[in-house]
Amino acid sequence: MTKQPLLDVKNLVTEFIIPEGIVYAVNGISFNVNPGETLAVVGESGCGKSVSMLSVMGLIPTPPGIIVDGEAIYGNKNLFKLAEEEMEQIRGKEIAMVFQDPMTSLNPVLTIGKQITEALICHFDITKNDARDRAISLLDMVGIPEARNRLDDYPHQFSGGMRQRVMIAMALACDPHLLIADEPTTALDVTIQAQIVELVLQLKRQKDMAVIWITHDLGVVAGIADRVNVMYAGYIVEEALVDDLYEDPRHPYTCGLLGSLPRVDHRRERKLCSIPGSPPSLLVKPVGCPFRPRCQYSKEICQFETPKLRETSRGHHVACWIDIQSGEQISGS
Amino acid sequence: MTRYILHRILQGIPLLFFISIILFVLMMNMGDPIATMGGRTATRPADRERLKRQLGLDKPIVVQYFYWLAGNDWTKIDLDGDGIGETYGERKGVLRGDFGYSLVNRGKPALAVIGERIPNTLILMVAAELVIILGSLLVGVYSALHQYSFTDHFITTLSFIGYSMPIFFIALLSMYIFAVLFKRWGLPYLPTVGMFDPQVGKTAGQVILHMILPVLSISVISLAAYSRYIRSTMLEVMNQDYIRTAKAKGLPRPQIVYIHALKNASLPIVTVIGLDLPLLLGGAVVTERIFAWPGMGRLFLDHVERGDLPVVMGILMLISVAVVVFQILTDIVYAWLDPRIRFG
Amino acid sequence: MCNFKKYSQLISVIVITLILIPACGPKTSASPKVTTFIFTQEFDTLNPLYSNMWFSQITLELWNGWAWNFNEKNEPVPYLVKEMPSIENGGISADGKTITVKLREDLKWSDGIPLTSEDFVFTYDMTISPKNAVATTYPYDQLASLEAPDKYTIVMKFNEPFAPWQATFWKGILPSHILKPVFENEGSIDNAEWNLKPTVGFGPYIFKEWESGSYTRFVANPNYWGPKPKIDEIFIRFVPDDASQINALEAGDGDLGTFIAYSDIPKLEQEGIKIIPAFSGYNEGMFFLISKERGHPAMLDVRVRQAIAMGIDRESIVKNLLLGKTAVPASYWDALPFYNTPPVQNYPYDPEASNKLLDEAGWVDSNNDGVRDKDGVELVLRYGTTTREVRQDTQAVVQQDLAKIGIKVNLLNYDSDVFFASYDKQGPAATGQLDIMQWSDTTNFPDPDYYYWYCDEIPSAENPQGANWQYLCDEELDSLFKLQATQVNPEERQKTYQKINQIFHDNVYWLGLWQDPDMWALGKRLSNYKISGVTPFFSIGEWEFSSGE
Amino acid sequence: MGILNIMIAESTPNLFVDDLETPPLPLTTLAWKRFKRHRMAMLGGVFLILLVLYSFGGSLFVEEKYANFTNPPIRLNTPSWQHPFGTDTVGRDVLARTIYGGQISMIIGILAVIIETSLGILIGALAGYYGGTIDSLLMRFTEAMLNIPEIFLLIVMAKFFGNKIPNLTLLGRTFSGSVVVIIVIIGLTSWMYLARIVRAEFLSIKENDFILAAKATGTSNTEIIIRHILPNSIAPIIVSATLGIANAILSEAYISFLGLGVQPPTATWGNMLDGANNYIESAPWLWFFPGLLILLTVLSINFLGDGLRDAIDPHSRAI
Repeated sequence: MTKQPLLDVKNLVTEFIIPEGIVYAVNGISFNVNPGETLAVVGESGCGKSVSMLSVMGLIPTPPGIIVDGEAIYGNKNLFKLAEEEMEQIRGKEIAMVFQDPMTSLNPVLTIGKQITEALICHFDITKNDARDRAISLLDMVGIPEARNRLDDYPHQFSGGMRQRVMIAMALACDPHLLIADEPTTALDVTIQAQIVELVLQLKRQKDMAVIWITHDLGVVAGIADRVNVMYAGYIVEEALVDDLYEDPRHPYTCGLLGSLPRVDHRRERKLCSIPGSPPSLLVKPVGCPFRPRCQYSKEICQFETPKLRETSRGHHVACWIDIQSGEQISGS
Repeated sequence: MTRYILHRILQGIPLLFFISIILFVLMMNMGDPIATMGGRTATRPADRERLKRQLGLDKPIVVQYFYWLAGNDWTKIDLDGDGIGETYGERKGVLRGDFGYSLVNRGKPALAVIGERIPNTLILMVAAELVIILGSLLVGVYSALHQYSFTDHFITTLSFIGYSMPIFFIALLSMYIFAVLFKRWGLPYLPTVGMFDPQVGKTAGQVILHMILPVLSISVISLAAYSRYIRSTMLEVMNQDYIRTAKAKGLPRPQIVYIHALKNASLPIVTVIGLDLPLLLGGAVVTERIFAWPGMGRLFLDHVERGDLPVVMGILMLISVAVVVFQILTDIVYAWLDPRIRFG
Repeated sequence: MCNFKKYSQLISVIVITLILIPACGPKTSASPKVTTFIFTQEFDTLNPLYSNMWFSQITLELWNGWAWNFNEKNEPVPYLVKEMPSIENGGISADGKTITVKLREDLKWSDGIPLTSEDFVFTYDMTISPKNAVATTYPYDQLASLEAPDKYTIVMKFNEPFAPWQATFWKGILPSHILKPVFENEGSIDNAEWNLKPTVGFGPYIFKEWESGSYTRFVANPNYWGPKPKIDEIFIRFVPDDASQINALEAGDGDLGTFIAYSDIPKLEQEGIKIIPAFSGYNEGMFFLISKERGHPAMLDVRVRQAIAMGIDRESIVKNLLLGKTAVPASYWDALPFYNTPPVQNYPYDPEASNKLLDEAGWVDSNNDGVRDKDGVELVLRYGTTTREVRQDTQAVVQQDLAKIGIKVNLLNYDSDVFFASYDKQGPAATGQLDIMQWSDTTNFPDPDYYYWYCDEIPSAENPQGANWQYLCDEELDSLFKLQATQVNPEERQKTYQKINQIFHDNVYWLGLWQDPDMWALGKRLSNYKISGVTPFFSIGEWEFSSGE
Repeated sequence: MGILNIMIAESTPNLFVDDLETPPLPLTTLAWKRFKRHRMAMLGGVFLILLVLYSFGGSLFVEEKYANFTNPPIRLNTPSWQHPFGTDTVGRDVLARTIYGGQISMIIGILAVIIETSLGILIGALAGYYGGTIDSLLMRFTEAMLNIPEIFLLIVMAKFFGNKIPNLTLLGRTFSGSVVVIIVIIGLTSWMYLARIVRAEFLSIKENDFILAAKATGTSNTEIIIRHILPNSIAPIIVSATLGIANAILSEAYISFLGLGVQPPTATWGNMLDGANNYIESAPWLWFFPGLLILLTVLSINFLGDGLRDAIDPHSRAI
């Protein structure tokens, strides 16, 4: 992999300062995504996967949120150092985002035509009519029937799946190089979910863009991702190519996630993992391994030292003091 | 929509009817309009008796209400005191647009008495409303966008004070500062009473100059209240997912704030302002009194003091109608702003 | 780039337009000699028949007028008439029942139509017609008949001699050529346009316009039959309160103001503004409820009333609250010295004497609660008046004074339409709910006639409009008042009033607080003015701007 | 749901639980904690205590007689050592009058709110609980009353009830009957918003299972209303009543300022301002001190009410 990654995030730390104290949402994660690649970020609700992406996009509400540390290199720019105006040029145009809930993510009082064209008008020197034409072809592309007639409709006149298609059309309007899809299917019916996944995959191939797909659904990941990051409590705990992860999960948490995933096609016998307890409060800066309280393998070291990502095989990294195959603490670091 | 509006209007009619009964009962027990007709001397007994009869004030309240509502031109009334009606009455009743003749400005229809003052009050109200809406949008949006900043805290505190200010205190204080003290300090000072300087005449400049302090006094409270409301509404809207979407599209901040956010925030704001608008007239009573503004509020005070039922009832009913009309207008504007209702 | 800027420009254009729209109003231009009068109340109507309002009545002198005026000494001067009718010149018949009035022959309305006896008869007809809800039918209802033998003569016939005729008749004349058609068409002149826009008059000025809540304008009458007025235009500006009036006078925005509060006088005089007190017979005073059925038993005892008279430091009230600008009246007729001859003496402030009188009357503080009592009844009186500031202030001072002599008073204040409401409207004074009632009143000034004390004016269910709110029936007083009303001969009347005055004084039926002359303020610009207490603007045509202005 | 809330709720699942689900009863330690966080509310509370001390504690130092003691020769004196707030038009001490005026103003505020709250609860509860014709009749009436700006209603009512009540002697002090009138009319003209709030609360609570259960066991309507529903809707009522005191004090001031309120010599902050516009220039102390005290009181109560709302009724929002 000598190619320069499209986006390279290093040591991102994001915190929220609220009256009750500080929420340690993202605690120094690093990841990258290469051009044309699909990266999946997996984790439970509240593990910091959305926050880390919003940090990259500069969409963390400030206050109370602050990006404490880290850099996000896109091209040759550090996104965290850019002025707001420069960032506006990147958002939507270079990096686009699709959000979880199409019901609330579209502005209810503006027509979808307006919502699609305004990004075009903003980023390109384009007339209103051209923008409309492009919006129509975009809607066509995402599979909205009679696109021309629906341009002046309002979001509430669309079904949930259709709205997510509109969101995708909007995100793709400016031909971004990177699409961040933040659980785009979670709020949808199961049958619609598959259609949306298929649509994104198809568009990705067409446009040759990179995709970061955030989800808590490992089932989706298998079908679309090249690589997977597993997050827990603001940390990346495991990072691997998709097949490696499924074949050989190395983190007890990943193991638990996979264990709770019904996989009828899987032949191999596997030790059943389960995750007792609930995620920790992010108000307390964890000492030691964040997963320790719920971990059946935990050893003394887990209590005091936070494990760093270590490579177990090529491209496969895990942050754990234990080798779950043997149940033994790894030696050295 | 038309059907909806018609429905609302039909709903308003019994409401107005209801209000008129409440008010009429209250009004009937107020004072004796004839007591002060004598001017500086008490009205003579014989005249009191005759006037009561001629003005129909000797009738039972039900009859008086009925005459007020439906007129008395279909029945013979007794003018000479012999107990037998000989001439037809002249009143047409409110239902036919006749609010009766003023008991103070004798010979003048109550509506004409009120009508003369309405423009003066409206000019004050429109100006105040402009100041309130523009000002509170400016302040509210600003402090919402700069939440928790020093300016935001400052504005919040200030708006609390403004909201708690009695109108007369603002009025007296501003008169003292901008008229008395400024004059004392040799600065250009503002006029405090009336609508214009009679020596100069009723020019636009004069009226505007005389309007400054009254408009200020009327505006402060609503300005403070609405900025707070707009601030919290804007904050809520700015936290909505679609604002995040708009940001993610790379739209510049002004476009996000003024098109995406404000259009949504304007829905609750329009409701609150629309429903409050006619109630602002309440503030006019005190303000017009202090600043000697020849508007409807002062008219109300002057005529309530002398028990001028037709005029007082007229003013109150006009306000009630205004409230009902504004409720309907608010609904229409709301529907116009919110496509979910328009098409739903 | 983005189209946002376009929007903001559009919005600002709209806003600016909205702000500018109301700015385009009509302009009025000032003409040469314009004087501004400041009135604290707006006219109710300008038709003299429909208003008893003082401001409306005095303005009548500008554009309409009385048959005869009263000068600054309150003496009658002929205006529309050739001479004042008298027994000597035969204008009044020997039995006093017929009065013949001779009109001037050069009178005309401002539209050129001659003003004749026909207008007088029409005025009379309109007043007594039951179809017109006029403010008062008095004194025309006293007439047995009114005849006009020719265009310039009217003959008034009475059943009984009517002494107060001079002060009561012909206060304003209606133009029959304007209003007769109205009356014939509409059956009434109640709602005639002329009432509010009397563009036809006969005074030195004519009505021009009336902007409700702001001003009324009068301009010189080109058809005036008398000498041409010196000032071109009179602008009457309505302000709602004393403070605005004082401001306007001080700033020179107003040349004339009236009802100046005593406390404002020094400030105005400093500015070179002339203050003229015009005696109109008004006295601020206390009326007492003297009734077995409704009142406090103590008030029936003359000694208690005398104690009250000597227990209130009235001189101090006048000196401090009214800045010594007026005096304490000894008699109700102080402003009419002719009818107060020889003058009665005022009660002094003497709390010692008060205490003695109260002790004598048996009102002593037997239970040591600071308030006198007798037979288990505490000497607690209800003392009511209107909500006028100076009255409320007086009440507070009086309350304190009376507390010192062991009389407790509860203070009550009412809006004037409530305070003066009649018996059937549950007026607090009319229904005998107040032991002490304070207000300012006068007689048929400059006539001493007065009807509040007639026994048959005591209000009751049968007589709900009665005016004797004292509920006092003093037979002797009753007959004396009835007698004076028929005494056309002033000397005889004077003797009657001597007796009336003495009864009032000895019994303390009424206690004067202060003489209440109308205080006029006249700015430096005006000169050659005279002000009467009855018809203040009787010489308005002669008023002039000071030289240099 | 706002992004912030989602994110914080997401990232700290057990952090805001107590905020998301309001406790059924207020004044728990939690409410107090939230209230304490509200600095302005604390400040308002402290100020209010000071103002109450000023008005009620002040009477330990100054006698009522002194507040009503007229001394015409020193009328309209400027503030001095003897009379720190100056003297009024009959030479009464303005400082002493603000003390006794404050008492009356506050008493009016509190008593009027008691009437207002009782009426509001009664009408709102009846309408909300019984529904149907009673509801629509009562709500039409409420709407009709709401349709007329309060100040107009106050003026008309002040005239209607004016001086129909004689002076009262209570605890050795004489109160002008107009005090009672003012209390009654403010109560009568301000219950409408509360009635609507209570009605809405009742409408939602009466559908709850425990109410149905209570009904099924034959509990009487009155008992259900008083025992079961009312305690559950107490939070908005408390907030509304607190803010209502500020409004009542303001209403008294307005109506007295217009000369239709409490009649002298009983002082209130409002009637001390009556006629003040004649003294804007010549005697500003006449209107400045009572005006300032009204402002401070209303401001403190508003701050307090705002904090209270955040503490015990966080779902509602200020208008």
